[in-house]
Amino acid sequence: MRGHRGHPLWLAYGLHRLSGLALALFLPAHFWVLSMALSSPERLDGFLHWAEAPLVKFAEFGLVFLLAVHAFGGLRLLALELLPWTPGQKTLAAGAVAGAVLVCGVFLLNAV
Amino acid sequence: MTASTGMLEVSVWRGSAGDGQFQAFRVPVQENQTILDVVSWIQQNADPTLSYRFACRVGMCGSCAMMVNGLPRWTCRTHVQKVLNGNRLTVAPLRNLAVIKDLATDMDPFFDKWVEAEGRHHPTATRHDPMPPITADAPGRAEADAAIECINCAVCYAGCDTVAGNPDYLGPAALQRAWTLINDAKEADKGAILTAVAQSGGCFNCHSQGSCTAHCPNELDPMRSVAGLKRATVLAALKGGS
Amino acid sequence: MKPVIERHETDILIIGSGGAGLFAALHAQQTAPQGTRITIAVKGLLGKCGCTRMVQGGYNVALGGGDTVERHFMDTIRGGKWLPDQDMAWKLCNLAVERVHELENEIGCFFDRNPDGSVHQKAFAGQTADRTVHKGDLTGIEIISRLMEQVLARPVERLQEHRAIGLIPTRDGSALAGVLFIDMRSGGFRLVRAKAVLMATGGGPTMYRFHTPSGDKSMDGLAMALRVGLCLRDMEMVQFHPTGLLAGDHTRMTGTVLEEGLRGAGGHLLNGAGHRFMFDYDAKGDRATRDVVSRGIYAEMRKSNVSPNGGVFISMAHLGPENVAAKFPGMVKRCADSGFDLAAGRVEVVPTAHYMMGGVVVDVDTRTTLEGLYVAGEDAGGAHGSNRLGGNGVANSTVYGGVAGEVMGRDVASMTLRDPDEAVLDAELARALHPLGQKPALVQPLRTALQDAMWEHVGVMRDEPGMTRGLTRIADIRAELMQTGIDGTNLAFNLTWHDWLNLASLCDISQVITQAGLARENSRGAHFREDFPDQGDLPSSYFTVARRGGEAMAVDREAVKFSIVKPGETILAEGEPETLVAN
Amino acid sequence: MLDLRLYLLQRISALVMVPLVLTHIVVMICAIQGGLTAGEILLRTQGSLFWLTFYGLFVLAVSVHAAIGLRVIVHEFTGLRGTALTVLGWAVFAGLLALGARAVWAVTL
Ligand SMILES: Cc1cc2nc3c(=O)[nH]c(=O)nc-3n(C[C@H](O)[C@H](O)[C@H](O)COP(=O)(O)OP(=O)(O)OC[C@H]3O[C@@H](n4cnc5c(N)ncnc54)[C@H](O)[C@@H]3O)c2cc1C
Ligand code: HEM
Ligand code: SF4
Ligand code: F3S
Ligand code: FES
Repeated sequence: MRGHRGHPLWLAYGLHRLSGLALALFLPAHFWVLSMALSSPERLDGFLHWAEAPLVKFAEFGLVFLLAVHAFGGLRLLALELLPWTPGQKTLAAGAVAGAVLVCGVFLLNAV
Repeated sequence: MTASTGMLEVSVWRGSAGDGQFQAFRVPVQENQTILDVVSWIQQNADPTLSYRFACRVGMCGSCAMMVNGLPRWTCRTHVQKVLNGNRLTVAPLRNLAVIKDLATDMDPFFDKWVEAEGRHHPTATRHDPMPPITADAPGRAEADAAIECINCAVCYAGCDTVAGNPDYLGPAALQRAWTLINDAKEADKGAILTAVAQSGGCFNCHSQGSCTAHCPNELDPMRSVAGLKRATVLAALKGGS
Repeated sequence: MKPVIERHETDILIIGSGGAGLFAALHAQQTAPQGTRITIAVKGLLGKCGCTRMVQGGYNVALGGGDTVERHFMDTIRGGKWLPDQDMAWKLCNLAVERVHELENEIGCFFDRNPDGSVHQKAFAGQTADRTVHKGDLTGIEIISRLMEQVLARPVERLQEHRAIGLIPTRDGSALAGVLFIDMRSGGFRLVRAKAVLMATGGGPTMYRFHTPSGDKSMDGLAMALRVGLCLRDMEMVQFHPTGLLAGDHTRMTGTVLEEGLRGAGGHLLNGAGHRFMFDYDAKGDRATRDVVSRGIYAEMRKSNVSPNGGVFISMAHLGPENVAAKFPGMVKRCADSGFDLAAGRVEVVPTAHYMMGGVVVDVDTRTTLEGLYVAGEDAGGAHGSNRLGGNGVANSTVYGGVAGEVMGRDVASMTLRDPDEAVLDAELARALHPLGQKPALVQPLRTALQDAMWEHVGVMRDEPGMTRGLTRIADIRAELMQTGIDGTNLAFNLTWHDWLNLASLCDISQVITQAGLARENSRGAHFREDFPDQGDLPSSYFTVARRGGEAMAVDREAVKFSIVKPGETILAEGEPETLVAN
Repeated sequence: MLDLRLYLLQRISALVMVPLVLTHIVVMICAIQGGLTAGEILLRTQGSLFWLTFYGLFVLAVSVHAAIGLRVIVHEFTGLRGTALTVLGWAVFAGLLALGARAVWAVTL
């Protein structure tokens, strides 16, 4: 029974939730890696070199993508909730996606 | 001109609270046939034990909503041709409400939440006072008018995944009613309403999924109303200094 | 084996949650002593069934600007062709003023306003002032939703999906002891004893092939009243609305109202050949009153000048489809949902049974001759006489529902719970269980047969041979119903059982309507006898009173008391204009 | 299961993060030009009060924000409520804060 979800606003919500969840799950890992700078900088370097590997690169891109998607989606929500409401919700949703894609695009171009 | 041009394959959910399954029926196609007509045909001709609910049959009472091909809809005003999937139809009880039997659900929680949201007028005047002069362009009037066509059919309530996940959530319809009152110049106790909708099951739980607005058969916009409540409650709290 | 009857007690019991039932609950709460238990039992969900919710046009009330209670009263009496109970009509018009203020100020309704902020009023046919207060064309939704939420928020006990099946008197028959219900959700029986009971089940002439009222209405109240020995008046007076949607006999949409405003705005009625036939019957053409237009359409139908489904067309397109869509958005959308283009095309219409003027004989305080039983709303007869003005229906149910609440609230202090006559209880139980002992068969064909019989013989136009044949057909249908069983394996939410019970009530009342129709040998308002086409002598006007004695039913005539104004006279001040409505 | 307080905290933390996230993304886009090394990172961040405040605030905001976010998701998916839910929220907050603080400590000191 997916039916009632098949519209842009729900998809925007779903994306926001998934990206938020994924970010929250990734965050401890990210922190852990960074704190290696303290205990063993070499290992951190080792990790960062793996960043050259295509798989890790993909993951990295994914993270920035998630962050961008979530941030723009969040901005969309905040605008909707806090500013006096205009009916152009779908435009906002589309704008948020466009913004996220833009950022990711730039990141991707730089990364490769 | 009741020419039937074939048969519909209709899958109807049967059972009572908790357990049940779909049962297949074949229903003759008719011109001008609504989903309610299909369900009624089954009960009147094929299986007299089928249970469902309706009253007005013209979209005014909000008793007849069901899940039709997976979407929450008023069935008395949904033309079969509009939703037909090939020649198949699936009809199930409204989502997010407990089933009494077959297609009839227990709507009490929906109305209990209406009450919990303080969804009723708190008077400023009595029957012995004149009716207040209020013009159409008075502040808030348009906003207050917007929800008046709500027939409390719970279609929005059935479409909302937040309701599904969070049984305490008051839901779009009750909150929309509260928002109407907040904008009503005649309302005496806006404070009580704001308090009611700011409680733990209140407006802050809404994730702006927008399914309420997408499915409301009267083209109302509960999502916008809930957003309005979020602003109003935050503002009131900031002013109240809490 | 006798099924278990759950026994339940309360102080004030209200049956029905339309305008009458809900107002009664609120007012009873305001006047009853502290701690009085109030219970509402209703066939559907509270506030979501019945016809008050379906009110479109609005609510009649004289709010000044030249209009007066006197003028509203005179319109009501003239519209009812001098048959109304004048004291009831007066109280209706007078109290409507306070009631509409209560709706707006205390209940929280918001009625449409003029540009200057004052309440907007319009005129239905038959009114001499702009009097009808409304909320767009969804007035009933606003009134009932607001009333419903007020009642839900108060400590009023709810028995939803409880169908009343019998009024149970005391052993000596002088007072009401309680009401027997089926708890529709479980299929079990429940006897609710109460000191005071309001019956507000709202009539509803759904025994006609085409009808407007909601599906839960099937004359249960009047049938129960008849069985307990109460008198029903004006039962021949069934109002037909001229423009019900005609979409085929397989859809529940058929019979539902297309707003009167469509004709008012200049819509044309066309017969099968596309001819504007109404001018053949009346100088006012399409804008003539409800009864005249209904008869015009019916006459065309008899001549077979009909549309594909056997009615006539309403056409709005000449007014400009965009204009029509802007002015009647609700109607246009409703038609579009069922596949018709009201704005640019033609829509098939047919006269449709709309309102029951007749009902239980009550006094102006809603009391009946049975102590402890009160009746208000469409179930009560008298206020409208032979014809109800558009806008007086919801005024009547809210005014008298409120009155009933107040009166019960006061009376209940000196009343006690009474013991039911167990014999009547057993009889009512047996009546409801009767179909379970018969061989199951389809109920719907019998309902259709009754609707056809009533439409053909006791409908828009009547005569003696027709009605006599009608009586025979009704009796045959009832006999067949008694042989028709239903599958009683599971009585929970068993709609077919309730279809059977609905039809039983409809058969009873159809017979009353027909006998009352035979008893009135003239034509007044909604009642048109082809064999007695004139209205008869006004000063010796009579109303019909039906009563059941044993198995037989008798209809008598009783003289109308002109307690306030005599035919040909007026209570308007001298020099008051005939009408205030600009034409 | 959001009341006014949690709702506000989540929104405020989100607003705080907006400039932080954007800056962070821009910095990362620049930084990955030509590969990333620990040395590079540390060169930029170590001993910088600015980056200490920047990432310190970021960690605080994200801990609050994500803890509330997870709390909502867990409630809606598992129906967990009451004390258990509160404990979970605080645990997530404390865990993230601790891990985050260690990371900030590591790169800025
Ligand atoms: C389509 C339509 C449009 C109308 N438009 C107007 C208008 O514009 N202006 C106007 O003045 N009037 C209008 N009327 C008439 C008006 O709606 C009614 O006269 C009035 O609302 C009746 O109110 P009531 O409370 O008596 O009955 P209802 O509102 O019909 O309520 C009856 C209640 O009794 C319950 N009930 C029935 N049987 C049982 C039982 N056996 N046991 C328990 N409960 C039972 C029903 O479920 C319902 O809750 C319209 C009617 C219709 C059908
Ligand atoms: C600019 C940065 C961010 C903004 C504007 C933002 C905004 C928001 C908003 C408004 C919500 C509420 C959503 C709702 O109630 O439906 C939310 C939820 C959430 N956020 Fe963020 N956020 C940001 C960064 C982050 C980060 C970095 C994380 C990583 C941990 C995160 C994790 C979450 C989670 C887990 C949720 C819950 C999701 C849900 O309830 O659907 N957010 N965010
Ligand atoms: S808002 Fe719309 S969908 Fe929700 S109850 Fe009201 S009419 Fe139904
Ligand atoms: S679908 Fe539910 S989440 Fe909010 S916007 Fe509507 S109430
Ligand atoms: S039956 Fe009343 S809304 Fe469908």
